[in-house]
Amino acid sequence: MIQEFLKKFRKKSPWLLHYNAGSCNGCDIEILACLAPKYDLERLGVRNTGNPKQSDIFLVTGPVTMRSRERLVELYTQMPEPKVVVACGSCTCTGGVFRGMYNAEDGIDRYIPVDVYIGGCAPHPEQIIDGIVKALEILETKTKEIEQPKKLMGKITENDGQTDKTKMAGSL
Amino acid sequence: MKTTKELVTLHEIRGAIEGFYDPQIWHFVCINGLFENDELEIQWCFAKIGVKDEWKVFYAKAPGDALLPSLADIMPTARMYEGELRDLLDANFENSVKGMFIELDGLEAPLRIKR
Amino acid sequence: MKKTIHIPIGSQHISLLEPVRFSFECENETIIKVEADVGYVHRGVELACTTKFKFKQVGYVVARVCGLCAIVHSTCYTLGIEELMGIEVPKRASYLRLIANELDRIHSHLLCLSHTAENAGYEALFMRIMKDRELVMEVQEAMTGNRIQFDYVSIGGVNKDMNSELEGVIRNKLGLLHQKVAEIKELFDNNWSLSLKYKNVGVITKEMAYRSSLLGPIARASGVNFDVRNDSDYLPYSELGFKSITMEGGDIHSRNMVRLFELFESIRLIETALDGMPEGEIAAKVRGTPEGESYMRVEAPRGECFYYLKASKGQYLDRVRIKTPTFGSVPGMIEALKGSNYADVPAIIASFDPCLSCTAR
Amino acid sequence: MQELLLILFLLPFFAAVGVLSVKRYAGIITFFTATFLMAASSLAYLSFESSFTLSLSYLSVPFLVTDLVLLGYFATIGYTSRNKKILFLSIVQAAFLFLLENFSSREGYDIVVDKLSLFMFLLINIVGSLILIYAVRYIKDETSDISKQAVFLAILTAFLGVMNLLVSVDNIEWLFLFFEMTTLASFWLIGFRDDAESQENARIALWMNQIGGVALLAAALVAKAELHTVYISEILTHGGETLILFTAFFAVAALIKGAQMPFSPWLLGAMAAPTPVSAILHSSTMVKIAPYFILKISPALAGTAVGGVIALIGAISFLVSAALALREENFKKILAYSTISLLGLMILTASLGTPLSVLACMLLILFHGVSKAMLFMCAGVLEKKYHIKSIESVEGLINKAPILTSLIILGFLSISLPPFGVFFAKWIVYEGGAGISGLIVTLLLFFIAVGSVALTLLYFKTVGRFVANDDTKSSKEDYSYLASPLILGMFLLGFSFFISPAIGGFFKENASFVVSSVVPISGDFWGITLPFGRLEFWHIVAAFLLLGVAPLLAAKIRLKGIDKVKPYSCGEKIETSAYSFYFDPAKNIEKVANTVSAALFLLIILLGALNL
Amino acid sequence: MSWLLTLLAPILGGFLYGIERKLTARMQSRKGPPILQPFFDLFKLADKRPMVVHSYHAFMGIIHFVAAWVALSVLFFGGDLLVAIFFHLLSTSLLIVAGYSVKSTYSRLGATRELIAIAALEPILILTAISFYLHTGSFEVSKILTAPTSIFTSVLGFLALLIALPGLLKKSPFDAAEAHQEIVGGVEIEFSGFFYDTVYAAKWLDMLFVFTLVFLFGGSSFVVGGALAVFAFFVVLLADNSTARVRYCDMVRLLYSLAFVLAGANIILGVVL
Amino acid sequence: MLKAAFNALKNLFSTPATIDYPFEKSPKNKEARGLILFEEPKCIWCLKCEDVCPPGAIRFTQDRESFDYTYHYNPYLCIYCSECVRACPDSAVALSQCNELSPPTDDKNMNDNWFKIEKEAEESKIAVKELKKIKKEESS
Ligand code: SF4
Ligand code: SF4
Ligand code: SF4
Ligand code: SF4
Ligand code: SF4
Ligand code: SF4
Ligand code: SF4
Ligand code: SF4
Repeated sequence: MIQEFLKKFRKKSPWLLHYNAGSCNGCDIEILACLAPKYDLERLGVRNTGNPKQSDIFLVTGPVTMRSRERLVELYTQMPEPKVVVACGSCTCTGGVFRGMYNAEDGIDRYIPVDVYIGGCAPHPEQIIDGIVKALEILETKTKEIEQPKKLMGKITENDGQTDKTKMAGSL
Repeated sequence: MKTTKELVTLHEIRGAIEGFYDPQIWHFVCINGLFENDELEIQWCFAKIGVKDEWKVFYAKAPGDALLPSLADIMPTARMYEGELRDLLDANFENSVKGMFIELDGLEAPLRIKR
Repeated sequence: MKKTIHIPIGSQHISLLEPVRFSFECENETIIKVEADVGYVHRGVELACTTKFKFKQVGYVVARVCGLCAIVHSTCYTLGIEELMGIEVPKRASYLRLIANELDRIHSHLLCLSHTAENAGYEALFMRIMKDRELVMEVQEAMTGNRIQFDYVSIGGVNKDMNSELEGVIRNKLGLLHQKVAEIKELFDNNWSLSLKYKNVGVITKEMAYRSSLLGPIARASGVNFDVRNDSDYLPYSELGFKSITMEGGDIHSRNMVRLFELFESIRLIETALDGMPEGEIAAKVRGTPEGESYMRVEAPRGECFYYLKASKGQYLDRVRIKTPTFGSVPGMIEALKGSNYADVPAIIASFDPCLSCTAR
Repeated sequence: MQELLLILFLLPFFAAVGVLSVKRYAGIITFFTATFLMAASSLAYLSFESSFTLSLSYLSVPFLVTDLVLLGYFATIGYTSRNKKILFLSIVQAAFLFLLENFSSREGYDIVVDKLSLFMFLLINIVGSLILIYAVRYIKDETSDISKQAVFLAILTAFLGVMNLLVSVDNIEWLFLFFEMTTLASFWLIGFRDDAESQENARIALWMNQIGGVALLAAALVAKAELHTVYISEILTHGGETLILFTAFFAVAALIKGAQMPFSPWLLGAMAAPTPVSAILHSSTMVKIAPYFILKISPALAGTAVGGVIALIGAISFLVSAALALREENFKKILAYSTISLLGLMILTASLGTPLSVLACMLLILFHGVSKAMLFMCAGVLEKKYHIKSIESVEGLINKAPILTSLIILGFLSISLPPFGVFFAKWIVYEGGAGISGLIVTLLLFFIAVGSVALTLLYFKTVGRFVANDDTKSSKEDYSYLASPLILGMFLLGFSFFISPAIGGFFKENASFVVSSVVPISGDFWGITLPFGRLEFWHIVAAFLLLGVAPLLAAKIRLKGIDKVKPYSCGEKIETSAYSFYFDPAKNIEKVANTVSAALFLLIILLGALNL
Repeated sequence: MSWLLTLLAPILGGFLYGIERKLTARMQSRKGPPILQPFFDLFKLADKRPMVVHSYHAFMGIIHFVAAWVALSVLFFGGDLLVAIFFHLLSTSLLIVAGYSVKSTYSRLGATRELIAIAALEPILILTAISFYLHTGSFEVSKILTAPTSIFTSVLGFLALLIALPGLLKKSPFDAAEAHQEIVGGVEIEFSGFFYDTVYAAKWLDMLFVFTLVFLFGGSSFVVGGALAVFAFFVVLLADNSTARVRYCDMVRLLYSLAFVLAGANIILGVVL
Repeated sequence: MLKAAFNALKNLFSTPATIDYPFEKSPKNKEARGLILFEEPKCIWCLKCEDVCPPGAIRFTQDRESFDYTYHYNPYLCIYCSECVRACPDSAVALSQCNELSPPTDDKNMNDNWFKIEKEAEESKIAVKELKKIKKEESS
């Protein structure tokens, strides 16, 4: 009973987590534009929280570069269910123009299950809003079962040596 | 467009650029690298500030595994390009480490690949 | 043995739109050590441009190096190729390219300003600038068919022509924008809380700017008069009487001011270009294949964008080397962050207007 | 009653001799002495009917001899360590003593045990004895030399006797002797570890306290010269000319013992001593001489300029030491600063001299003593069991030692927030202070308001380090040390629950005695009523549940069936670390505060001489 | 009445928060979320899969909420103002303890900043309480509410509170403790689902608490009190929409040099006059 | 600062700039570069569009018996650069671009299917070539 009651509100208060997994940041700008006065996503209850633990919609852009893989999966697993993943932009859906490049991985659905794909190279803010509205419908049907990321396709080493490779820029 | 290209050897390069480079007059654009015929060509590109299209390019040729001098002490930004070329072209600059762009388990020296 | 606080920012962080990772060692909140990792967005564009795509396609691919100044990349690449192929671009096309480039600068600068405001905790100003930015986005959409990623430039010319109706729209909206930018400038100038956040924060001195080969608005805010639009004739800037803008402060405030004044300059450039728009073709015929080497520079919103092209008469190029503005300013950014307060970090980072997607390619 | 007092006065000394002669049973003897003392003091309080007085004039000469021996000893120390200050001050004191003998005096009661003494007995003997018991265990880990252990325990035990006598004597010459004996104890114990640093610190403590001795002698001199009496109660009831100068000197002695700025270095240096010493001497008992002295003279101080200046000195110390502590990372140093700070508050409240502020002062004396003793004992456990001295290293301790950590947290909460005694003291001061109009009181209120938050900042910053949970698996906690701190912790919790009847009964009674009028406060089980405000019982219960019970519960409860996740780290799989903040208030604030306070010290004497 | 107000406090607070979000949006010329949005958020969060960093942290969040409620109820039941302020302090310190207890830099930075904010704000609150006493003769809310309005005699005190309000409500320019762009919400960051609910709702209660304090300036005249509260509400919103976030050190400096001095002057005036 | 506050007040009492998008449609942009439309009857199967498309969003598979081409288009791969439209010979004009933007989809197999089509496009053409060669040899 209470469950049913609470379920109704999922749709009304979707909080966003945005992650750029290697996009050209065109899509990211359009997401910003969606939050801005003209499209004002907040009227749908959307808040850009920047915190996976308090988010419902995982809005990803970019084709997933080799270095973004772990971060993508890590953020995904830190989000509590029910959650939906929205792939925003052509390169996020399928790799777009980066399809087949050696350091890009042809779309985020290689790593995590995607619920909504938004096409367009730089999708129009209206397309993004449409995608989020569609995601909300899917959100309502989700359960609280833990959703696992897909099997990792690329090799991920335990310690990806983040420390030493960044030193070079840092020690400048 | 005035592009002056000057061939230097690996030993001369430091002296040549030290003598030439005045950051107030020349803008250090970047270090460029090519891999052709199993040989590395490294270009240090400069453009004059306030003058239309005047370029100065020092270039040196070296075997693929040569140790290349680092000029990061003269031009701090060179460090970035050296790191980048180390990753993409496997150009072995002094003091540069791998991993700036490409994961250690990723593709080695992609720019040496010929289509 | 007092210990430091280790603060990570990124790769995912609300104040960053793009994945980049900084890691700060702080005493209280004063930064004593900075490390940066800029390689998250590396996709391998340079290789793909010589192996996967033919030279005619590359223009669209390099545009996806970055969404913010996509047009700059395609312009720079196209100019390089045209030099290699010896194509004479019609004057009208040059003018149209200039307009597109300047529109792009306007939207990019506005975005940077709004982002700097948001990262300084001034949400209302962010909203306000984003609202006004929609004006230029609409112009871009009307002119090129897309809000971002114009795909407007093609080898030999441009893809879409301009008509009088469109011209009216542009003049109208830019006139409105001019007025709004003037208001915004006043806000940046006179707000007490913003001056606390911006003045004398993240300072880059003139010497530092020269030494670190800084470029674009950052260098100009430190008093270095370096602007590719001055130093090259890639587009008819000198015909339109372009004047570059410099400031002396070197802090966040000066950078914002440089950007704001450049907005006025860009609006003026576009209006003059519209006034003196030559008639004629918008594209030249393209024949043959490129050969040789070219060094080409274009002033992107963030500074100099450089392309080196090498070709030997094939459908595929031999080498495409992209040097992007942000890549060159990372060392300067690290210098500016050192010794500053962590509370200022997001604003400092935003004031550099970093674009990691082109940095890593 | 007499028998009980006899126990309180003499047992510690006999026990000390016993400990020294039968070193093997030192621990057991100390333990039993401690239990006896606790029982005796409680019984003494309960069986109190009227003031107990005793004249022991025949002891005057032996006491004088002891005085001289003591001063001779100090002088030798000064001579051998080439410390001119110590030497000089010893000579000055001796000179004053001789001067003192030149004046005749009337006969009277040398020992007067009144309500205030009994109140202090409770603190000294209960808290002190618990520390003694703790010390028995502690000293075994400190040194393996049995005779050194015995000496340590003997000094501590004897010290309790000295303290008991000190709060009972009415003869100021004798008071001087006991005052100097506490100084001696301090000197010995700070130097106990025998390294260069502790020796140096011990000497600093010595000469600073000697200045206090000089001031006390000066007070005696004034009294004897003008009023021909050495009995404090007589001096205070006398009124008239010399009284103010006497109180001025007396207060200076108190302020120095209470380590008020600029004399705070001696207490900070005292942290070189073994922890039980810090607990017993430098937080809970010995330094309480300061507010005790001021309380004694507070009726005379109320409304005088001297009283105002003393309060100001207290206020400056309260604020500045709390602020200075923010830059420290050494746990004991933090505690020391906070002690100085709260002593400042006690002196402030005592010297205001209004009924409510005196009550607040007594609340502070008791609860601060209990809380600080507990905290210091915990610091000792940290040092000995976990080898932790800095608050930077305590991360994850809450897993390894939940009880210990809870006690430490409780300790800090109990000196800042409701429903604990210190909070009530502050509340009463605010409400009481607001009731008195007067610019100086208003100024003091500002100091209190800012100083309290500085302390809160300090405490929560420190607590923050202790709750830091790094999710390490815990092993069984070692309880061997924890008996005494646990008892004190229980006491704190228990007492806070019954605080309102306690304030309405126990504290009101004692404070009324001190100010010799009825304190306008009433407290019963349903709340505390002040003239301008009221605290309901349910507030106390709520605070008790929220602060006393819930955090402990939280430390124990494990939510079942809920997934655990790692903290957010920007999507990276990196270890981050965040240590504490350190605020270095403007560099010269310490200097300025020291100078200002020193000037105020001189002002006290000056005003005293001018009789204002 | 007191019971009713106390029981309804979270609902009232939620409404207040909803209105505030709507007005903020409108001030930024956006349409903004519906007024009931805070409740939607609340229910949505309750429906998430629960997860915690560790139990202690989650539990402290809940206690923080309870403490905030208790602080509010002390006010509503006409209790002692100082006691209410101390309960407010208590509830915040519980959150701070929670913030420190997780091994997360942002959370700990947030906790520290929150502490510093308290250090700047608490004295002002206490001085405000004292000024209430000076002008009404009691610390008890029930008595203050029957005394004549004190706004005219303690304008300076009201101004001081007004300056401190953004800090209490974590609004620009004094929102360093929560700074989304810097520390992603600070102490709130590690809470999720139902446990975040408690922290989220505690914010509403805080808001109600603060505006009730403002209301007290009206004394027996509820109209004046209400008007003052509405005025303060708007001032805070306008400040939020026209300033950037200042550094925490600047915040402390500003609060001490402006609000504290004003509050102090108010009291000195009260004593002298 | 006061100006900003004043502006905020002004905004409060003027209509917001927001367009209530999914509930009320905004005017269509004529110029928008939207979905690529394909008119099969007009196509002369020159495959120029496939060749020129940067990401490969247009793919033709060939039937291994009838050798007929089938057109495949993936709007979630397309970057809307309209190169294909420009490449389509003037004699055919089988491709055009409309201003309808692609709608979101929740087809979980979209990407996987496209991988299959890509593979099939390559393999079928090679297979057809082989078949044709064999046929040629047979006929000659
Ligand atoms: S879909 Fe296009 S615009 Fe979006 S990130 Fe990818 S390349 Fe950039
Ligand atoms: S639409 Fe695509 S290219 Fe444009 S900004 Fe968005 S992601 Fe980038
Ligand atoms: S800094 Fe500017 S370009 Fe970079 S992500 Fe932010 S808004 Fe985009
Ligand atoms: S700097 Fe590079 S990535 Fe950034 S907007 Fe310009 S071209 Fe694009
Ligand atoms: S709008 Fe406010 S709450 Fe949201 S991210 Fe920005 S600063 Fe944080
Ligand atoms: S500038 Fe301010 S925030 Fe930074 S260290 Fe100094 S006091 Fe702290
Ligand atoms: S518009 Fe561009 S990407 Fe899309 S199908 Fe045509 S050529 Fe390919
Ligand atoms: S270019 Fe035109 S005619 Fe040729 S295959 Fe493509 S759609 Fe058909």
